[in-house]
Amino acid sequence: MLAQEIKKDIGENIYKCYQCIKCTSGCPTVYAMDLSINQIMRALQLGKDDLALKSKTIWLCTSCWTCATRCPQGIDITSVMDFLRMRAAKMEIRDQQAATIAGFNQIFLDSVRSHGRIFELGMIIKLKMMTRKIFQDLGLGLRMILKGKIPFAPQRVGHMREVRSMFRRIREIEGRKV
Amino acid sequence: MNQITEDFEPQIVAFCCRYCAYAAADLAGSSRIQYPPNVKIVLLPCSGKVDELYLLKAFEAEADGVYVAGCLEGTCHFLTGNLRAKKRVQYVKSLLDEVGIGGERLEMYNLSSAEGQRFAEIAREMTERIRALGPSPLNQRKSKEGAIK
Amino acid sequence: MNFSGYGTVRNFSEMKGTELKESSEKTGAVLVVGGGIAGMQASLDLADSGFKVYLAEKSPFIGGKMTQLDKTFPTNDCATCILTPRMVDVAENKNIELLVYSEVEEIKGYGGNFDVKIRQKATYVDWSKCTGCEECVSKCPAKIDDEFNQGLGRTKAISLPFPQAVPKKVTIKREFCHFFLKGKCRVCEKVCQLGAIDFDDQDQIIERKVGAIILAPGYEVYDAHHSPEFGFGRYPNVVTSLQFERLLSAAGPTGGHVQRPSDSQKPKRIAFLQCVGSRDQDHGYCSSVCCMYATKEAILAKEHDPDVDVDIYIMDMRAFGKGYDDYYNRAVEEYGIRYIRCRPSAIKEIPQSKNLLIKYQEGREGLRTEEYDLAILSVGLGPGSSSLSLSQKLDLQLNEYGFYQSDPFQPLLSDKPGVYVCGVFTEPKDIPESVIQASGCAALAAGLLAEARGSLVLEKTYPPEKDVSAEEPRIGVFVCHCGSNIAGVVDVNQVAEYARSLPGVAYVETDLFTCAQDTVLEMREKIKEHNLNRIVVSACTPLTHAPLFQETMQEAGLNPYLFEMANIRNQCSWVHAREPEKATEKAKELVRMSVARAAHLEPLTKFPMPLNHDALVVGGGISGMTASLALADQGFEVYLVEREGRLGGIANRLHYVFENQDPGELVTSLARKVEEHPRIHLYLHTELKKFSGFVGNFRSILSRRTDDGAGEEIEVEHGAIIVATGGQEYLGPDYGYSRDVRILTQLELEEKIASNGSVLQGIKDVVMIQCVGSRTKVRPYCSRICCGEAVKNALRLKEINPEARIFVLYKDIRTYGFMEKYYTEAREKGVIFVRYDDEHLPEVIVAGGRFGPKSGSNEHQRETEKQAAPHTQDMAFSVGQPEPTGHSTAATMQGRGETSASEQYWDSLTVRFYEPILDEMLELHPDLLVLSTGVVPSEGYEELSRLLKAPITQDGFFLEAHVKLRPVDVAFEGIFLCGLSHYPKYIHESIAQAQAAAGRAATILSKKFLEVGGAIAEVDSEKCVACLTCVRVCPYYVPIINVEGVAQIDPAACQGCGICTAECPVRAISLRHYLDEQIIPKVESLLAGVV
Amino acid sequence: MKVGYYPGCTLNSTAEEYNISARKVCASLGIELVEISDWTCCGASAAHAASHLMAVALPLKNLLAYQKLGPDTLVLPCAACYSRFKAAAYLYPAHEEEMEEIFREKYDQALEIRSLLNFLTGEELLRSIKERVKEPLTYLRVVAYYGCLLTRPPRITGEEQYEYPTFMEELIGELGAEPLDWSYKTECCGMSFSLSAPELVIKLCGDILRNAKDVGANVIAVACPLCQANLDTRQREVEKRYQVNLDLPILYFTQLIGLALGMTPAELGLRKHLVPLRV
Ligand SMILES: Cc1cc2nc3c(=O)[nH]c(=O)nc-3n(C[C@H](O)[C@H](O)[C@H](O)COP(=O)(O)OP(=O)(O)OC[C@H]3O[C@@H](n4cnc5c(N)ncnc54)[C@H](O)[C@@H]3O)c2cc1C
Ligand SMILES: Cc1cc2nc3c(=O)[nH]c(=O)nc-3n(C[C@H](O)[C@H](O)[C@H](O)COP(=O)(O)OP(=O)(O)OC[C@H]3O[C@@H](n4cnc5c(N)ncnc54)[C@H](O)[C@@H]3O)c2cc1C
Ligand code: SF4
Ligand code: SF4
Ligand code: SF4
Ligand code: SF4
Ligand code: SF4
Ligand code: SF4
Ligand code: SF4
Ligand code: SF4
Repeated sequence: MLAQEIKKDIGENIYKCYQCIKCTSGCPTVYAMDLSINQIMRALQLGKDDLALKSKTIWLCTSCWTCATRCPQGIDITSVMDFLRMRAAKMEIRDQQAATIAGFNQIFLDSVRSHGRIFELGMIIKLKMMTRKIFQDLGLGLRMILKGKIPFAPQRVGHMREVRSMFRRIREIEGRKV
Repeated sequence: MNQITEDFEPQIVAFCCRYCAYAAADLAGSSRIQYPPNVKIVLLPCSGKVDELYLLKAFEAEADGVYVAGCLEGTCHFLTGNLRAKKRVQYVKSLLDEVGIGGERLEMYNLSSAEGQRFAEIAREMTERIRALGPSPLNQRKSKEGAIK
Repeated sequence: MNFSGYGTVRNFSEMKGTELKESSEKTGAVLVVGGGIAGMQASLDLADSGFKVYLAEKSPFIGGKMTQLDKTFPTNDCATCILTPRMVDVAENKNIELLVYSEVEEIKGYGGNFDVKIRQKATYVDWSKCTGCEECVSKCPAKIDDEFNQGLGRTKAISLPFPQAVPKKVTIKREFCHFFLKGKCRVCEKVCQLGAIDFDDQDQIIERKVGAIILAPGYEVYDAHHSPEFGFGRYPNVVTSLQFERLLSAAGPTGGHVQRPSDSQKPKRIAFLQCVGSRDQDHGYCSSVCCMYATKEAILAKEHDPDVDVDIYIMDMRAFGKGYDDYYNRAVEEYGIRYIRCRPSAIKEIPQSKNLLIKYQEGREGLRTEEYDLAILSVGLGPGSSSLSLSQKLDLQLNEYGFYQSDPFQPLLSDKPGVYVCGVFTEPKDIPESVIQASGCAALAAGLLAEARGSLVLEKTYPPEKDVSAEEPRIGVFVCHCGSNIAGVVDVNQVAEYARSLPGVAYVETDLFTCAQDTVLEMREKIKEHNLNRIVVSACTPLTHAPLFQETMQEAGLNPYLFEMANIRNQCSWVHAREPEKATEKAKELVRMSVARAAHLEPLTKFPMPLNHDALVVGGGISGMTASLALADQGFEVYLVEREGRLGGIANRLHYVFENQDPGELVTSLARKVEEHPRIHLYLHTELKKFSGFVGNFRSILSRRTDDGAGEEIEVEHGAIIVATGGQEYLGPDYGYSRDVRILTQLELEEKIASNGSVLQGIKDVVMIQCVGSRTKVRPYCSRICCGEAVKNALRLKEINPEARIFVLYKDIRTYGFMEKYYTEAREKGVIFVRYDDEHLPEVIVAGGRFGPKSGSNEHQRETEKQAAPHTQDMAFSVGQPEPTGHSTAATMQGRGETSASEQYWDSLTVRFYEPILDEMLELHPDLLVLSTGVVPSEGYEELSRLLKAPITQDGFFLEAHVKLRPVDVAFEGIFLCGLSHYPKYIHESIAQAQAAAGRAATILSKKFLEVGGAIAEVDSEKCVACLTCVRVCPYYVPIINVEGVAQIDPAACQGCGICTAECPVRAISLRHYLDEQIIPKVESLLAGVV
Repeated sequence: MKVGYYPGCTLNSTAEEYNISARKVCASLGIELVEISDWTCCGASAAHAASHLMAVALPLKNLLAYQKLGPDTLVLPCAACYSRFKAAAYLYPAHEEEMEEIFREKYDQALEIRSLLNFLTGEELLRSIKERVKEPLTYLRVVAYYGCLLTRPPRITGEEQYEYPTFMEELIGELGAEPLDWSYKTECCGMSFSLSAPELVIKLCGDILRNAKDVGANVIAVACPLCQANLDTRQREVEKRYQVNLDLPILYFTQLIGLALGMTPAELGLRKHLVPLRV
C-alpha cells in the first residue's frame, strides 16, 4: 500500500487526514484536476493506490505549498504529491495535459544532465515537439526572443564530468533501493 | 377633534417585570436613549403577576393606554409567567373591544434586559399609537380639556 | 432533629495524597480565584452554606466572558438577564468579600490553612466614594478602544466597563490617561463632585487566611491574528465570534443592529468559519462550544433579519449537550442555516465592496466560490492569560495546551490538597458545565472544611424593629440630584416641593448623591429624628440600589419592606433629556406613585423554619455514590437507595477510560467508602415508594425487597433529595443486532476486550457504526458518550492487533475537548472514519436479511432490547471469519466501483455503505460489527417523575430548573439531579455533577433554619374553593390541596412570582408586598393626580 | 560586506535584468557578491517531482562549492532556487549518508541561506537603502507579490510571517512608493507551468493581476523570475480572456530600488519587460 510507503519514505502519515477539505479549497489548480486533493488522501487511505497514481491531479500540482502550509493536521501534502509523481512517472500517462507536464519535467532534467544548467530555447522546442503544438506559443516566444530574454545558445558548466557522475551515483543508489 | 389629538398627551401605564423589562428600561437610561415621557412604569416581580383587575383598573382610572412588558418568550425568569400574562392581555383586549374602549389600547411586549433600545422603541410606538387613537373614552378629564380648547 | 450542619463534625474527606496537618484547626474561609460564572457560582454556594468567601477577580468587574455574550444556547436566554441578578447577589452577599482588580500574589500553606497575598491594583478612584455616576467619563478627553466591546467601540481612559457592571465603579486606565502620560488634564478630578478621584492611589497587598482555594480563572479566546489567511485585522468585515456577540447585543456598540464594520450596512450574506484556533496541529483539542455558539449566533442573525443568508463552514457539528441536537436541527430546518462541510483555506477581499470571497468544496462538487458581506471566525477557547503564572504559584502542572487537566475520576481536585479547579480553566466547556463544576468544587471545599463551617460567617444583627403597624404613614422622601445626572434635567427642588404636598409625607430632602456614604449614614439619623415609618428614595433604579437603602432602614430599626423607589434617573432624566419640563412633571408623577404605594406598604418578616438536615439519594451508580460521599463528608446523614443488589450501575460494565484508569476499581473503591461511611445508610434492593413534603422537610417511604421475598417499608425524613437513577444501554434491533454473534455493542466489545483481549488478535476487519439508537426520529438526542467510546475501543483493538483495519461510520465525530487528541491518535494508527448521513444509511446484510437502523418504532426501548440481550451470554465467539467466496475484502476495497451485489455472501456478514468523498458504495465483510448504541433513561423514570413532581424531557431525562444557571436543581425546590438521569455523560462529568448536586443540596441542609416568608404568596383558606387552578399554573409545583381541602402554599418553596395570584378565580391568593391594595393605588394615583 | 551569490539559470537567461539590477544595487550599497563561476542548476521546479535524491543533490552540489568559498551567508535572488536550497539544507541530515556517497564530502551545515529580498530588507541594509534614495518613487502605487516559495513552507523557510509577509512593503515604503494591501501576495502564479500548462497560468495570473488592479496598483513588485515571467508574459492573454485592461508592469524589487537610487531604466534592464513601465 502506498500509504505505508509514504510513511516510510517521507514520514508523512496520510491517515491523519480527517477530510476537512482545507487543502482542496485553497489549491490554485484544483479546478483543473480530476480528483481533489482530499480525494487523493481518501484514495490512499482506502488503499485505492491506482486511483491516485493515475490521476491528473498529481501532475497539475504546482508545488505551491499552500495545502501543506495550511493543513490543520500538518500533513506535507506537497511532498506527498511529489512522491506520487515519482511513482507515476514510471507509468503510462494518458491525459494530454498531465503528460505534457510530466514531459516537461523530464526535458528539464535532461537539460540539466547535458548542460549542467537549463537551456530554455532547447526546452521549448523539445516540449513543443513532444506535444505537437509548435505554433501555440510561437507569438510569445518570438516576442521574448526579440526582447533578448531567451538566449540562443545553452550555458554550459565547466566540469560536466562531476555533474554526470552525480547523476550516475544517484541512479545507482535509487536502483539499489527498488 | 384634530386639535385635541395634537395637544393630547396620553397617559400610559406600563407593567414591567423585574428581570427583563424593568432592567431594559434601566439600560435605555444608562444608554441615554430618548423616548417620550408619557409612559410610567409599575414594577412587578413577573409579568405573570399582572392581574386582569390591574389592567381594567388602569383604564377605569382614565389611563389612555396600558401595556405589559415581560421577558422574551421561553426565557421568563419564572418560566411561564409571560405566557400567562400574554393570555390575560389577550382576554382583556377582547373585553376592551366589547365595551368600546378598544383592545388596541392594551398591548403585551416581550424583550430582554439587554434591549434598552427596544424598550425605548416600545415606549415610542405605544405613545404614537395612543396619540393617534386620542383620549380614552373613559377619560373625562382629557376630553373635557379638549373640548374647552 | 439530628442537626449536623454546624459545629465540629468529624471530617471524612479523603484527599489525594493527604497532606493535611492533623492537629491544626481549619479555616472556615475559601479563596475563589476568578469571578466568571464559575467563580461566582462557587462563591455563592459556599457563602450560602456557612463559609466566608474571598473572591479575587483580575478585571474591575465580575461576570467573566459571559458579560460579553448576547444570548446563550440552547435556550437563547439573554446573558445579561440571567447574569445581572447573579452578579448583584454576589456583590450583596455579606459573606463574600469581593476583591476585584486583584490577582493572587502568593500562596503559602496547605489544605485547611493557606495564607494568601492578593495584589489589588490601583484604580485611581476611591471606590468608597464613587457612585458610578459617570460624570467624569463624559468629560474625560482620552478616547480609547473599548476592550469590553472587543475594539468595536470607543470608551475613555476613565470608564465603567459596561452599563450593568458590578461593582458599578469607574477605573482609570493609567496607560491611557493624559495626566499619567503627559502630566496634564485632571479633568475627572474637577468634575467629580464626590472627590473620588485619587491620582495617588497605590496597589494594595491584601492578606487573608483561607482553608481552601478554588481556581476558576477561565479562558481567553484565540487571537485570530495568528491565522492571517483569514485576514482578521486587515479586512474590516472579518470579525471574531466574540465581536459578533457584541454586534448582536442590544447593549453593544451598534445598539443591537447587526452591521458590518466597513460601511455599517446590514449584512445579507454571512459566513461562519469553525475551528479557528482549534482542532489543528497547534491546538490538538476541540473548544467544545463554538459549534453551538456559531449556531446560536446564526439563529440570532436570522432573527434580526430573516432575509440574511447564513453559511457555517464546519467539519463536525458537535451538538453533544442536552437539547443541543434539537437546536441544531431547528437551525437547519426552521431557520434555513446552511452547514457546509469544509474548512476554507483562506478568505479574500474584494477591494471595492469590501465583500469577502470564500472558496469551498462540498462532496463531489467542484470548487465553488461564495461571496459574503461578513465573515465570522469561530475562535477557540484558549488558556487564560494568567493561567500559567497562577498555576506556577501553586506548583501545578498545566497540560500541553495550557489548561489544567485533572484526573478524570477526581475531576475537580488539583494535585494540591485543598485546591479545587473548575470552569474553562480545566477544559473548554459551556456555561452549564462550568456552573456544575463550580458547585461541585464548593461541595468538596465544604467537605474539607466541614468542621469550620459557620466559624467565620457574619450574621449581621440589627436593632429591634419598630412596630409601625398602628401608626399613620410618616413617609420620608429623599430626592437625589445624582450629581447633574438628574438635576441637570429635572428640577429637583420642584419635585421635592411637590413631594411635601403629598399626603402622608412627613419629611423631604434633596441630596447631591443619596447613595453616597455619608448621606446614607445621615439617613439613619433622619429616620429617627423625624420618626419616619416609610421611605421613598427618588433616585435611580431599585435593581441595584434598593439593597443599600433597605439595609440603612434596618440599621435604623425600620422593616426593609417599608421602602419604595421612584426611578427618576434611568426612567426620566436620562431618557427625556431634551424635554426638561416634561421630565420634571414626570418625576413628580413617579414620586406621587411611589408615595401612594409606600403609604400602603406593610412590614414583612422572614421567619425561621426548622428543617431536617439529612439527604436522600436515589440510585447507587457512580453518581449516587459520589453525591452521597460528598454530602456525608460534609457531615450530613445520607440515605442511599439502590434498586439492584449491587452498587455501581452501568459502570460495572466499563473497564477502562482514555486515561487508562479502571472504572471497575473506581466503583469498588466508592462502594467500599459508601459501605464504611458511618453517615451513609445504604438500602440495596430498595425503591422509593412514596414521597411528600417540601424543601427542608420531606418524608419518603422506601420499599425494600427482603430475602424472604416479603419486603418491608422504611420511612425516612430528609431535607433534600438527589436523583441519580442513571441510564442504560440502548438495545434495539438496529443493524441486525441479536441476529449474528459477530454483531456487538460497544459495551459488549469492551467486556470482551477486558476479559480476554487475545481472542481478538485474529480480527482483521472491524466496522463500527455510530449513533445507533441516537439522533434518530424517535430519540433525536445525542448520547454523547458513544463517539468517545468507539474511539477508545478502536484504540484498544489497534493495540491488540495493529494490523486490524477499523472503519468507523459516523454522522459527526463528537470527541469534544481534550478527547480530540484520541480521535487524532486513532487516525494516526490507521483507523478510517467515514461519514454517513440520513440519506445514506449503512446497511448490514446477515443471514436473516438486510438491516438498517430501526428508528421508526415508537417505543422508548424495552420490548426489544431486553429480549435481545440474552444472546450475549451464550455467544460463542469465533476468531477468523471464513473468507467470503469470490472477492476478498481487500479486493473489494481496492479497485474502483467494485460494488457487486452480495446476496451470495449469505454466510458472511456484509456492511454496505456510501463513501461520500470518493462518491461510491463500499462493501466490507468484517469480522466484527460494533454498534455504538446510545444511552436511554433507566426503567421507571416516569413513575419516579410523577412521584417527585420532577419534570422530565421528551426523551425521558430529568429536567433541570434552568438549563444555564441551575443545571443540577429541579424546579421543585429541594430536589437535585445528577449523572445519566439528567443526560448521557462521561464518568468525569457524572462525578462533577454529583458533587455539584451535593453542593447545592448542602446550601439547604447546612442552614440552621430556612428563612421563609417575605414577598411570597399566601392563601386565604376562607376564600379558596379548591379549583386546582393554582396547582396547575405554578411553575414550581408549590401549591397543593391540603388535608383541609384548601390550597396551601409552602412558604419555603414559593418563589414569589405571583402567577397564581393573578390566576386564582376567587382571588384567594395574594402576593405579599405586591398586594392589590398596594399596586392599584399606585396606578390610580398616577392618573387621578391625588391619592 | 561580502556574501555568496547564486544567480541560478533563469537569471542568466530569461531574467537577466533581475541579475543586472541586483548586482547594480548591491554594488551601490557596498555589497560584494561572490559567485562561483560554474555553479550548476539547482533543479528547481522539476527535480523534486522526479527524485528525492536529485532534489537534495542538485542544490547541495552548489552548497558544497560555496562552503569552500568563504562568505558564510549565501543569498539567492530567485525564489524557486532559494526554496530548493533551503529544502536541501533542511533535508540534508536525513540524507547525509547518501549525499556523502554521491559527493564524497560532507556539508558542514553552517551556511546561512537567505533570499536576496530578505537580505536587503534586513534592518541595517534597509536603513542604508533609505539613506541613499535620490528619487523617491512617489508616482508608484505598488502591490508586493511574494509568490508561494519565498515564505512557504515555514518549516523550511523558517519564516514567521509566512501567510502575510510585509517586509517587501516596508522596502517599498522606504523607496517613497505607496505599498497597497491586497489579498494575493502569496497566491500561486502557476510557476513552471508557463510552458507546460499555459491555460492554468493564465487563470492564476488573471486572479492575481485583476486583484492588483482592483486595489489600485500601477506596479507589481516581485522577487522571483518565474513570477515575473508569468505575470508579465501572460498579461496580454489575461487581458484578452477577461476583457480587462491591466497594463501592470511587473518589476523586480531590485529594479525599484535601482530607480529610487537614481539609476536609469535602461541600466536596470527595464526594457526587457513586455509590459513597459510608463512614467
Ligand atoms: C463567542 C462565545 C460565545 C459563547 N456562547 C456561549 C453560550 O451561548 N452558551 C454557553 O453555555 N457558553 C457559551 N460560551 C462559553 C462561555 O463563555 C464559557 O463557558 C463560560 O464563560 C466559562 O466561564 P468561566 O467562569 O469558566 O470563565 P470566564 O468567563 O473566562 O471567567 C473567568 C474569570 O476569571 C478572571 N481571571 C482570570 N485569571 C485570573 C486571575 N489570575 N486572578 C483573578 N481572576 C482571574 C477573568 O477576568 C474572568 O472574569 C461562549 C464562548 C464564546 C467565546
Ligand atoms: C452504553 C454506555 C457506555 C458508556 N461508556 C462510557 C465511557 O466509555 N466512558 C465514560 O467515562 N463513561 C461512559 N458511560 C457513562 C458512565 O457509565 C456514567 O457516566 C457513569 O457510570 C455514571 O452513571 P450514573 O451513576 O449516573 O448512572 P448509573 O450507572 O446508571 O446508575 C444508576 C443507578 O441507579 C439505580 N436506579 C435506577 N432507578 C432507580 C430507582 N428508581 N430506585 C433506585 N435505584 C434506581 C440503578 O440500578 C443504578 O445502579 C457510558 C454509559 C453508557 C450507558
Ligand atoms: S487539509 Fe489536511 S486534513 Fe484537511 S483534507 Fe487536506 S490533507 Fe486532509
Ligand atoms: S502544493 Fe499542489 S496540491 Fe498543494 S495547493 Fe499547491 S498546487 Fe495544490
Ligand atoms: S464622577 Fe466621581 S462618583 Fe461619578 S463615576 Fe466618576 S468618580 Fe465615580
Ligand atoms: S485625568 Fe485621565 S482619566 Fe481623568 S479625565 Fe483626564 S485623561 Fe481622563
Ligand atoms: S468542532 Fe469543536 S473546535 Fe471546532 S467549532 Fe466545533 S466545538 Fe469548536
Ligand atoms: S455516536 Fe453517540 S456521541 Fe457520537 S454523535 Fe452519535 S449519538 Fe452523539
Ligand atoms: S386557584 Fe384559588 S380557589 Fe382555586 S384552589 Fe387555588 S386558591 Fe383555591
Ligand atoms: S407565587 Fe409563584 S412560585 Fe409562589 S406559589 Fe404562586 S405561582 Fe408558585
